[in-house]
Amino acid sequence: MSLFLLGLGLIALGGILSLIPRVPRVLASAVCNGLMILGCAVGVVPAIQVLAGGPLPSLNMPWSVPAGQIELLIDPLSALFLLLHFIVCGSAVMFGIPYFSSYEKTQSLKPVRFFTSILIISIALTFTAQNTILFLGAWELMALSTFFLVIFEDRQERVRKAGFLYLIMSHTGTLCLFVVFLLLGRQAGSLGFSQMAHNKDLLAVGTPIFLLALVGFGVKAGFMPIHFWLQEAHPAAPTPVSAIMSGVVIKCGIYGLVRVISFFPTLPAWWGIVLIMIGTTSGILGVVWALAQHDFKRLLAYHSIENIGIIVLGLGFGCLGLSLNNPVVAMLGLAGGLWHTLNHGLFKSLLFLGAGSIYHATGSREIDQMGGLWKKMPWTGFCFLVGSVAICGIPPLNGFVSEWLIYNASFVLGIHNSNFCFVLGVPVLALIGVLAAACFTKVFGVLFLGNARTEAAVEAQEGGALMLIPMLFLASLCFAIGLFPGVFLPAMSRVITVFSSVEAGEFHQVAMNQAGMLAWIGWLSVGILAVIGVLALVRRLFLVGKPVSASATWGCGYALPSPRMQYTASSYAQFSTLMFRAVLRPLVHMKRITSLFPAAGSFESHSPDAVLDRFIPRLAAILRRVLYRVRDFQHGRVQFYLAYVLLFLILLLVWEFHGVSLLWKKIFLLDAVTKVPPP
Amino acid sequence: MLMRFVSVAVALLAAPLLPGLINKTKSAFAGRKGPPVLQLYFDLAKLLKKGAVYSPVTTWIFRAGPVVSLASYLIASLFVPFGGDSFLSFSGDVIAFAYLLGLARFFTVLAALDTGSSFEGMGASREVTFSILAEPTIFILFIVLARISGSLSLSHMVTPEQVLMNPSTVGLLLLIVFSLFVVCLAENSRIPVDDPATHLELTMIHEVMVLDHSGPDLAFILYGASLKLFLMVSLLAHLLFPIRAANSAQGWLLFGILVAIVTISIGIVESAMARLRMVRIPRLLIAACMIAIFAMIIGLR
Amino acid sequence: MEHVTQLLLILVILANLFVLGSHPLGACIRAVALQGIALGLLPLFLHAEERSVHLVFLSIGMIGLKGFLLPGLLFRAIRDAALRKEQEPLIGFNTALVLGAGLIGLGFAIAAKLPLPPGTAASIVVPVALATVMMGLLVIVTRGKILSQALGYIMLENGIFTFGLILVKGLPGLIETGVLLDIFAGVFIMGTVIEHINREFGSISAYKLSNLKE
Amino acid sequence: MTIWLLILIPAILAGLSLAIKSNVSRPWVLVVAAVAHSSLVARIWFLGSFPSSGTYLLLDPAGKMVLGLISLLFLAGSFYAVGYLRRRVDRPNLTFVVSLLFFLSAMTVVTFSQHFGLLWVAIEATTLASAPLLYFNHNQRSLEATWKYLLICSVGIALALLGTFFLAMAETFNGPIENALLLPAMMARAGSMSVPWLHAAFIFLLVGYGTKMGLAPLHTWKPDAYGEAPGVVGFLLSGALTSCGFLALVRLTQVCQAAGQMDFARPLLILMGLLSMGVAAVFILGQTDYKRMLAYSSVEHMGILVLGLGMGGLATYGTWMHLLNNGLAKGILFLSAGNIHRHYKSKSVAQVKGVFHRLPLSGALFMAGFIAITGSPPFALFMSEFTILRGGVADGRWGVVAAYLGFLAVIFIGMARIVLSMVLGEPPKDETASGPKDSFLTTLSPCLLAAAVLLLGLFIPSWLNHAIESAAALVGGHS
Repeated sequence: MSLFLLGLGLIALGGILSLIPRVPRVLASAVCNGLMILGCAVGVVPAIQVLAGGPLPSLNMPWSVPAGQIELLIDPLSALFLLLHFIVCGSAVMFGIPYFSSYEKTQSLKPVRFFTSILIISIALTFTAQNTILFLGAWELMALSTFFLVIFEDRQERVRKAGFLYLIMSHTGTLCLFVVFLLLGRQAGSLGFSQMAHNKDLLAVGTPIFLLALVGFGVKAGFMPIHFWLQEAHPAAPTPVSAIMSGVVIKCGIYGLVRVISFFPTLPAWWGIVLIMIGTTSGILGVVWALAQHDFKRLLAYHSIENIGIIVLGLGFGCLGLSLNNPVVAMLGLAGGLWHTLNHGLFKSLLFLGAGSIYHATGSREIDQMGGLWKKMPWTGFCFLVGSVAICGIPPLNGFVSEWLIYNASFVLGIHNSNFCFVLGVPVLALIGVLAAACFTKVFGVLFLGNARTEAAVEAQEGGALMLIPMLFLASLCFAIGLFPGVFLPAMSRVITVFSSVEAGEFHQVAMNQAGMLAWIGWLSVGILAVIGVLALVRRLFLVGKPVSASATWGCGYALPSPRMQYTASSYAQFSTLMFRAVLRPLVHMKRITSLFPAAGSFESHSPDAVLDRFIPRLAAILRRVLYRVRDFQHGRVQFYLAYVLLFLILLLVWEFHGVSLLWKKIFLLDAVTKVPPP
Repeated sequence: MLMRFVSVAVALLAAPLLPGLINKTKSAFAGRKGPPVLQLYFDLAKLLKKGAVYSPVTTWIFRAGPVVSLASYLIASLFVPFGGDSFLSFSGDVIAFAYLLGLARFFTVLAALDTGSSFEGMGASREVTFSILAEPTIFILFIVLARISGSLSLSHMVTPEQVLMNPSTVGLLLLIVFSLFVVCLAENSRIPVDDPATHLELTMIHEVMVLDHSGPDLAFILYGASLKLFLMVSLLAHLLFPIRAANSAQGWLLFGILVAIVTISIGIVESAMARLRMVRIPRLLIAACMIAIFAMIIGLR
Repeated sequence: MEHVTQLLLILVILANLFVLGSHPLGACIRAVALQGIALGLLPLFLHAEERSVHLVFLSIGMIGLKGFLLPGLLFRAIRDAALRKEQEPLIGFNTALVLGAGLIGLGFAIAAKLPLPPGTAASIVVPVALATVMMGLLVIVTRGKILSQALGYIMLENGIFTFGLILVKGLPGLIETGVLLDIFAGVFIMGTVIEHINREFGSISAYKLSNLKE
Repeated sequence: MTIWLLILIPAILAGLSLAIKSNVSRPWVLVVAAVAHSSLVARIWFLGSFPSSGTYLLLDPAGKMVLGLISLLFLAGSFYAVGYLRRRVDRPNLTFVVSLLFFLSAMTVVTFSQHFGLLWVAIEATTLASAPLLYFNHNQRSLEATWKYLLICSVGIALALLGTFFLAMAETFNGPIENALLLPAMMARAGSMSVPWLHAAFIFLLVGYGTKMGLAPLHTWKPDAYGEAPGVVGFLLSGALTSCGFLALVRLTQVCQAAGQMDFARPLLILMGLLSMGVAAVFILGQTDYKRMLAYSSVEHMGILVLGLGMGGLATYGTWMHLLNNGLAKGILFLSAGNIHRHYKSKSVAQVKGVFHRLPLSGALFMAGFIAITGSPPFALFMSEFTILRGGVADGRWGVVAAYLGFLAVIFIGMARIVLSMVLGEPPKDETASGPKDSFLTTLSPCLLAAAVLLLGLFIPSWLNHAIESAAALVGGHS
């Protein structure tokens, strides 16, 4: 525990030092960021120790607030998330050093450093807190510090809107969590997590807890259809922050959901099915919307929704496995879902950092304005390629490992059960995977390949070592997990034992069996790399001594192609999005060519978010009309105000003296209800 | 163990025969003599001897495309049973098989985009669009097969011997074979989805993506394509007569005959049908997908 | 004595109804002055059995204040503002009368549920007090002139005082402080404000005072 | 002795300030009074004593809480008032200073009074003392606000008087008694009080003091008064004066509890609390004037207070915490809003943009105040609102819990929209046309208040917890 606290202390010190006025820029940046990176490096050690099977560090101190207790514990589940957290945050902070320096002339970086350190600390506390008050405090602090980071460029309308959306959605979600934890606490008789775990009384109010947890944590995680802050806030934030948000912050939602589910000693089967449904919706719709985007950060944000869908799908299978008492499925689903959480955190933050690198170099986020960046930024290109392959779940990278587990969970369920839902995972994952591949070939192809489409893309260059080191670090982790998955499986099986409904011995056995299988996946990935290497060598040998010449790309006879004639992101995806136009409902602005000697034509398409841009405005319009009516009650005339006093007085008198009170009590459910007895 | 190596080696060597066989069939229907069955071997040999031409627009990715895709097909062939058991087999290898094909597609598409040519971009766009429909279909078929065979290993799944004991599932198998056949046509760029023979870039999918490749790169691509066709035809062949044979002479004989049947059927379809309009192709694939779902519903019952 | 009490209380109610139903401001002020005098006489009859000096002083003070001083001030105010009639009531006088009658009924209905301590002289004190309070409020609510509202406020106070009279014995001092302070608040502070309003807005119509709203 | 000092010091200093001719130096009298008052109060707090002066004036745990709060807020407000009045030396501030001091005096009496009649007189006095404060700006709008405040509060206080009479009636029902209307005596013989009269008294006092506290639907004066008054006045009204109203309701609840009539009182308090929160929610949503928004926020928090008072048990404990926290947090908001108003010369949300960039400190404070007042951690209001919620859940009042959270969510959304659109964005170009920037005196108090709210959210000292617990215990609360 002391290492963990030391890490947090270093990070906090970095944040506090950042507030000192009038420090030379370079010094402030080096000291504050250095301390934060060091803190992350120190903090990751206990997480690794726990995952490797070490003793669980804990801290328990009295805290003089009502029902509060400073109770921290790094159990394997916490450790998994902490591992991801410190890796991603450390990388993002390092990346941020050169990234933010370009803003230094126009605005102060003090708030960024301060709130980054608060964010890192609050997330770490969220993952380790074992007391409701501490958890909720850390949770909300995380939301607030993220908010302050999102509004970094608050002079832009778009950023303000995103910040507002994020803040209100996050807070509303938190209010749901209040009830979740209070219900848990009411049944368990304590607000400490340790008393909630394994508690049989919880099942009596399981349904409201589960549903409210879905909403409360789902908002943060970005479940469809309550995802709609996500694709606004992630692009609006500065890129290192987006990396943390996509890599870790939305994972807090997953962590919370898993934590709450882990308290229950038995799980109803419908929970798993609901999770599978949510996973399916978020996964497919997330990637479909991603496909239609041409702002690469927005696109990545939609991909986060997709991957959250995959994670939830895995968790859904896991829960189903637990409730059907099928340890194989439970193991596969839970391990797959949680592992995908880790994997997604790694490759998505890698992709965001890559995107930030491009934004830093070109000042634009339009995919269609790029092209040919590989030649200018080969290292960024390589890292982005690794991230792209990984996010599509293609071997030999880490995305494949976790998706493989989830596929297997669905397959195994499908072999033994006849429920349609149970096998849903397989085609859904296939569809998501192939759509993601379509999307990332588009992104990578249009960004890095072909010819540069604009001047900015021509002049792009790498952002320096501090940007590349974190990206290469994350990329190497993606490779490491992809190539040696068997090494990580024991850690995953430890994570799963956190669930109250899991019996450790049985699961360990299953996990060991799966480890054998995963070793094959590892060998497969190694094999792919080896065969590629051999074939590359063979190709090289064939070309030895042969003429290798350069000639322009074959233009099918057209002699004067320009970079603008290349396929753009929009045209590349047009054919595929056409298939989903029923849900996407893209807005197309087009000047058709009608005459023989045409004027300049144009084409533009946007796919507005179904919830944010279509549903919410309608709801808001209705609300505004109603409110307008109600607000007439405060119309300025004092006589009316006094009339309210008179009427209210009469109402109360009549209530009291003519027996209406009982009726009112019934209507407003004012009466206390005693504790629900255990079944 | 040795037999398994031999088995894979035989398959790898035999793969380029298939396009020749298809072409022979088509020529027979057209009343022509047609190119020799071994034509692809000659082509490959010639291409490997040549140098290469690269566009200055292209990068490393363009060169990596053929290598990576061929590598994936090679690895994928380890999971497929030919005359007997597959080289490798573990529970869940079926997912790896499908994703290896995905890896190949990913890099082929990137290599096409690397040229900066709008035609190749168009081909790439079509390729991924059709795969959006084909890929879930394959996985749905895998579910049914997993359910019938009770296994998650490809070599057991495509030889569900249980079917032979239970005549009522024969119809189910037919649905699967039909659906997989359509997907096979689409994945391997055959008529009616794509026409490998045409030279109108606007109508092509796979061929247009490799327009700029030359020399050994093109050889890798052509060989890879034939290998992919061979792998899928092998799966179909096993499904036609699902019996698990050891790596024996009878096994290989049976396998050879079945592969020939499937290959010739492809040739017949190519001869009998015209290429579909581009906008109609999704409909064909959706039909295959619906059949697969139908099979799944029956299979899950 | 019971009869006199009843009579005085009925006078109070009638004064209320008169104010609700008529528009010349002068007449209304006179009605309220009459009401004040009636109230001032009440303690003498309500606690007829003990004629203490305290009660007499209270009575004289009340009559002086409510019957003469306050009406006098109000008369001066309407003279200064050159007002004669309530011209802009929120609801018509007939409706106001009907509502007033309803409030009397309500007062009685509520009072019926409130037991009177044994030995209380006049049984209708409580309903009359409640009705007067509510009718005073009704006047404030329905009238457009700030002066009429001040008048309504005095009626409200009268209602409270009516009830307070029951307690005069039990709680010496409280009634006096309360009512006097309230009168001070209600009339003198409000009077100052009215003067300001008159200066600022050039009128003492309450309708002018509705700029602050949503 | 202490009691009389506390009451008389402000009054005497008010007299002294008449002698000071300078508009610049006169406001420092406020600081002197505040420091003297608060040091006396601090002495009471730390000695743990409960001074008394006769039976009418006596400090009990509830009064001690409110007294501490009032004194603290007045101290914070006095420094700000000096800074504020320095900017407005053009206006004579004699009435303002004198009224403010009498206001303090009257509020002090409220906290000590153990007699319902005296309580009523003191609360009436607070109304009278605060009316001139609202009229400080001497324009049509402030006049209108003052008029509405006076009229509505006077009617309310008149009803409270009638309620007090009813209470006396309930007590003396069985014949004349000694010490009528004296709280301890009344509680001792509460069992023999006349129940119908007690109920009637409760209703009238609830309406009367509820008006003073600003509970819906009796809150209608609040947005106008807070909207037009100077920031510091709004702050003292919303933090201190409303606490006095709350204390009056606490006294009433004490009696009801002693008489065993909580079953009757509870639903009324709860409904009134929820109604206030609901009305605040509706009017905050789509509000265009940020000072009025603060007024509705005050309505909301008064609602939370009576809600918690009504629920009893844990919720009441949370309520007492909330009383303190709300007062402090309101200070941050009102005082920084006052600075913003001075600088931008507009109360319209549409006119105020980019406060973060123009007035970084006030902007940060306003934002912090918003986060605090909406009950987000790490600020103390989270602890108190959460404790109230915990009480509701513990008792299984699901309807109340749902409504409470729903209103909190709507209010958060409404306030977030307004606050964010103010603090963020591009500030108006012409900086010269704007008013004064932040100064030391005008930001010191809100900064300290913010620090206090933050610290209380992280750590509640045991002596404070003890004080809260004993105050809550008076009305059936426990932690």
